[in-house]
Amino acid sequence: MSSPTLYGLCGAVLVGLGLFGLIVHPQPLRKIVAFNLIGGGVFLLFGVVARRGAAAGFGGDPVPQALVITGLVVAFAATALAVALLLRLFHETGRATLRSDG
Amino acid sequence: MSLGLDVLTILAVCAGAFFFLAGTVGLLRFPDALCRLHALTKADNLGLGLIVLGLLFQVEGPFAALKLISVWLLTLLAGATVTQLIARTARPGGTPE
Amino acid sequence: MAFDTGLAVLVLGVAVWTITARDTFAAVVGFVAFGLLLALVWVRLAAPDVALTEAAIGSGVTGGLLLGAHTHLRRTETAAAGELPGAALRLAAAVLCAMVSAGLAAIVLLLPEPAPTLAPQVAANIATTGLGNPVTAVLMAYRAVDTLLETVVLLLALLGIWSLAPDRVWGGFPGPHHDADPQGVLTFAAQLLVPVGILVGVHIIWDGSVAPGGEFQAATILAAMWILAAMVGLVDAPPVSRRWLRILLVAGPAVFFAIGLAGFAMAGAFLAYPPPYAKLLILTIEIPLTLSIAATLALLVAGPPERAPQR
Amino acid sequence: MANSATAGGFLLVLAIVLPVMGALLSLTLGGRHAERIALILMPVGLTVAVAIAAVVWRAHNVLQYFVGSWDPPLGVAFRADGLSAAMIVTAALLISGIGLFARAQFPAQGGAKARAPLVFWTLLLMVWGALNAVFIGGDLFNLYVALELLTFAAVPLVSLDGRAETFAAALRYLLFALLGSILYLLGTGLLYGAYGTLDIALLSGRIHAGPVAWAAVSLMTAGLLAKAALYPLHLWLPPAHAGAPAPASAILSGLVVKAPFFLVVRLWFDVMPGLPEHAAAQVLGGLGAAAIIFGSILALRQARLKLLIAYSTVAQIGYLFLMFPLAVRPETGHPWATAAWTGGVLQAVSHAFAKAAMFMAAGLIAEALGHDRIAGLAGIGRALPITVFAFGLGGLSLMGLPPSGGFVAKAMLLTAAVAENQWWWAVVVLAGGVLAGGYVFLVLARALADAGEPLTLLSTISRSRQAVVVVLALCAVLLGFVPLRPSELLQIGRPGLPIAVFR
Repeated sequence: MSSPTLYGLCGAVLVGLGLFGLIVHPQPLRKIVAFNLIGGGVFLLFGVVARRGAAAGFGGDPVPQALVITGLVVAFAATALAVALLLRLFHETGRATLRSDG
Repeated sequence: MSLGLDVLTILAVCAGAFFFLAGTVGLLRFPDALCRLHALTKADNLGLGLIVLGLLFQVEGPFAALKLISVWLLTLLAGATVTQLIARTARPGGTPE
Repeated sequence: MAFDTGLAVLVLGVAVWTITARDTFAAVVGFVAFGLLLALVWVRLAAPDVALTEAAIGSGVTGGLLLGAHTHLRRTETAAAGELPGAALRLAAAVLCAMVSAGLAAIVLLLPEPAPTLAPQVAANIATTGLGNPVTAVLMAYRAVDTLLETVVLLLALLGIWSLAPDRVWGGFPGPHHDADPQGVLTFAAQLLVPVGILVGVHIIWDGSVAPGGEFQAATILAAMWILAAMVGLVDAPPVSRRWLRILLVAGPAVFFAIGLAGFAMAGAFLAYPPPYAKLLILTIEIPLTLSIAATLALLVAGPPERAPQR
Repeated sequence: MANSATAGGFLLVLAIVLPVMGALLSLTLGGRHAERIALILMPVGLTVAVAIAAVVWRAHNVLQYFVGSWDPPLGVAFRADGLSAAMIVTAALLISGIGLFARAQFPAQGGAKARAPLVFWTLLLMVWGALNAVFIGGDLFNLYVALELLTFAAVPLVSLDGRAETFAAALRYLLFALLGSILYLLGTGLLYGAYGTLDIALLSGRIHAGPVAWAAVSLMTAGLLAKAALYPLHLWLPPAHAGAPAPASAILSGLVVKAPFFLVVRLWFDVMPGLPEHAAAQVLGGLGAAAIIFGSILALRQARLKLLIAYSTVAQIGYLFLMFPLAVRPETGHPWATAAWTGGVLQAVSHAFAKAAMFMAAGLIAEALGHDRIAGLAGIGRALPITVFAFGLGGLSLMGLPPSGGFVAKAMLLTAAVAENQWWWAVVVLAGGVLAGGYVFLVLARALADAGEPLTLLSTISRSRQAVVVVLALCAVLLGFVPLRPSELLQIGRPGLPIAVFR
C-alpha cells in the first residue's frame, strides 16, 4: 500500500462524505461546504494519479497538477457565485433554504 | 559535527512538540475562553519557535534560514493579532460574541 | 508511511467533523482546517504548486468567504435546523455515498500503479517554453487555452455576482463599508502584514517560472492583502462603474488573447510562442494576468455592489 | 510539428475567440455599448459558423487544429466534424435571432438602468463562445472548462430580473450544475489515470471495456445528465427557465441544455465507439422515455404558460436520449448511419428553434397581458395574431406534425425503432406526440377563445419583434423539408472514417 494509494482511498472517502453532506444538509451554505469537500476529494484523486505518474525527474506528472490548479480556481469562482446568490436570496426573502417553494 | 547538529535538532523539535502538547491540553482543560487563549498562544508560539530553531541546524543556506525565521515571525504576528481580537470580543465586559 | 497514514486519518477526521457538525460555524471552521491539512497532503504528493494553491484559495479565501457568509446567515440557523431530512432519507443517502466511495476506492486500487504519464513529453518540450517550472509550462504553454478560458470563467463569475445587485445601487461600491479604529490591533497588523504580503506575492510570480509558484497563487496572496487592507478600512473598493477598474479586470485576459492571436503570425498557431521569446512573452502575459486575477478574486469576496455611487 | 494555420484552423479559433473578446469589450465599455458590440458580432459570427460548415462539407472530413501547435496528448486539439458544424450553425442562427428579438427588451443605456442590458448582452456573447467551445472541443478537460464557462454564463441569466424566487431557482440550478461538473471532472480524472491522455481521438484508440472505463463513463454521463436536466434530475429546470426573462429562457431551453447532451453523444460515440453495452443504452433510453411521459403530464397540469413550456423542454429532452438505445449498437452498419443518429440531432436542432420561438412568444404575451396565466389568455389570439401563430408553429414541431423538423426527427426515430425492432420506443414517441398535442392545443384553445369585449393590452408589441419570433418558428418548420434519410453532413468525420488531418 504505497502512500499515493492511501491518499487515493482518502480522496474516495472524501467524495462520498461530500456527496452525503450535499444530499442531507438543508441549508445551502452547508451544501456549498459539502461541494468543496467533494472538490477536494476529486482533486486528491488527480494528485494521486499525478504522483503515480512521476517520471523524467519530476516529483509528479505536471499535467494533472496543472488541471487541479485550474479546477481549484474554478471551484472557488463557483463557491463565490453560490454564496453571493445565497446572501441575495436571504436579503430578499429572509429565508436561506431552497425548499421555500415546491 | 553533523551528529551534534542532529542531536540538537531532535532535542529542540521534541521540546517544541511538548509545548504544542501542553498548549492543546490547556485548550481542552481550561474553563473559559481567556485562559484557553492564554494557554494556546503562549505554548504554541514557543513550540513553533523551538521547532524552527531545531530546523535551523538542518537548513542548507542562509536564505532558507531566513525563510524559516520569517515563518515564525509571521505566525507570531498573526497569532497575537487574532488573540487580541478574540479576547476583546470574549471579555466578560466586552461585547458578547 | 506512518506519517501519511496519520495525516490521512486526520484529514478524514476533520472532514467527518465538518459534515456532521451541528452548527454551521463549526462546519466552516472545520472546513478551513481541512483545507490546510489538504495542503499538507499535497506537499506529501510532491505537488508544491498545488499545495500553495490549495492553502491560498482552497482554504484561505474560500474559508474567509464562507465565514463572511455565515455571519450574515446566523439568524436562519434555528429555522433551518427543523428541516433535516428524516432518518430514512439519511440512511439511504449514507448507503448510496458509501457505495460511491467503495466503488471509487476499488477503482483507485485498480488504476495502474506506475500510471501512464506525460511527464517525459513535458520534460522534452520544456526547453522551447524557456520555463523551469513544469506546472507553469503546462498552464502557460501546452494547455494555455484552458488557463485563458479559466480566467474568463473568473471574470464571468464576477459579472454574475455584480448582476445580483438591485438596480438602485448598480455601479456602486461593492460590499459593506468596513472601518476599524485606526489605533486598533488589526490596523497595526494590517499595516505590517500588507507590505510583506505584496513582497511575497511578487516573489512568487517572479519565481513561478522556475520554482513552485505562479500567477494564481501570487494573485491570491495579493487579493488577500487587499481584502485585509479593506477590512481595516485602509482602502475601499472602487465603484463598479469605474472604467479603470473594468480595464484592470479585463487587462489580463485581453493581453493573453492578444499574444495568443499574435501567435498566428509569429509562431504559426494560436497561443504558440516563438521559442527565442517564449519566456519573455509568457512573463508579459503573467504580470497583467496576476493583477487582473488578484482584482477579480478580491471583488469576488467583496460581493455585489451595496452602496449607491454618488452619481 | 509545425502547425500551419490552415484557413479552417483559424476559423475554429475565431468561433471561440470572437464572442469572448466581444464580451470582454462590452464588459469594459459598459451598458451603453454592449448592445452595439453584440449586434456587430452576430453577422460576423454567423459567417464564421457558415464558413466552418462549408469547409467541413467541402473537405468531407474532420477539421482539426492543435492549439499552440502542441500535438495531443500534450496539447489541446479543436475538432469540428459534421455534427459540431451543424450545432455551430444552429447556435449562430438562434443567437442572432434572439439578439434581434431582445433589442427592445434590453435597450442600450447608461447610468442606473444599465445593469440588465450590460449583463444580458455580455452573457449572450459568453454563452455563444462557450457553446462553440463545447461543440469543437477535442480534449475532455478543455470541455470541462467550456462547460463551466457555459454554466457561469447561464446561471446569472436566470436571476436577471432580480425577483426573489428567481434567486432560489438560480441557486438550485447552480448547485445541480456544479454537482454535474464535479462528477464529470471525476470521470475525466479516472480516464487520465488509466490511459494517460485526455484527447478524445487518442482515448478512443486506447480505451477498452473494463471497470475503470465503465466507472469513468457512468460518472461523466451522470454528471452530464444532471446538467441536461434529464428526468429524474430535472427539478431545477422548470423554475429556472420559467423565471428567466423571455430571451434568456429561449437561450437556456434552446441551446444551453443541448450542450451536455452533445457531450454525452461525444462520450458514447467518440470516446468509446462501439463499446457501450445495450443494457446501458436501454437505461438511458428508459430515462428519456420517463422524461417524455412525466414532462408532458406535468406540462398539462401547469397554470402558467412559461412553466408549461419549461416542462415541455423536460419532455423534449427525453426524445434526445431515445437516440442512444437505437444507435449505440445497430443491427447493421455504423451507429451514425442509422436513422436514429440523424433523428436525434435533428430533434435537438428543431427543438432549439421551436422552443426559442415559443418562449419568446410567451414573453410577448406576458408583456402584453401583464401575466401569463393560461386561464386568462382568452382573446390574445385576436390581439396578437402573429405571436400566437408563431406559438402554434413551434407547437407543430413539438407535436411532430408534418411539415416540421420535429416530424422528421420523430419519424426517423420511429423508423429506427422499427429497424432495430425495439418497438417500445415507437410507442413512447407516439405517446409523447399525443401529449405534446394536448398541452399545445390547451394553450391555443384558450388563446383563440373569444373574450367577449376586446382585450386592452398593457403595451403595444412592435411588429418587428413578432416577425423575429415567426421567422424562428418558420426555421423549425423549414427543417421539415430535410430528406427522410440519414443525412450526409452529420456522418462526416465519424471515428470509423479515416481522419485527413488538416495540420
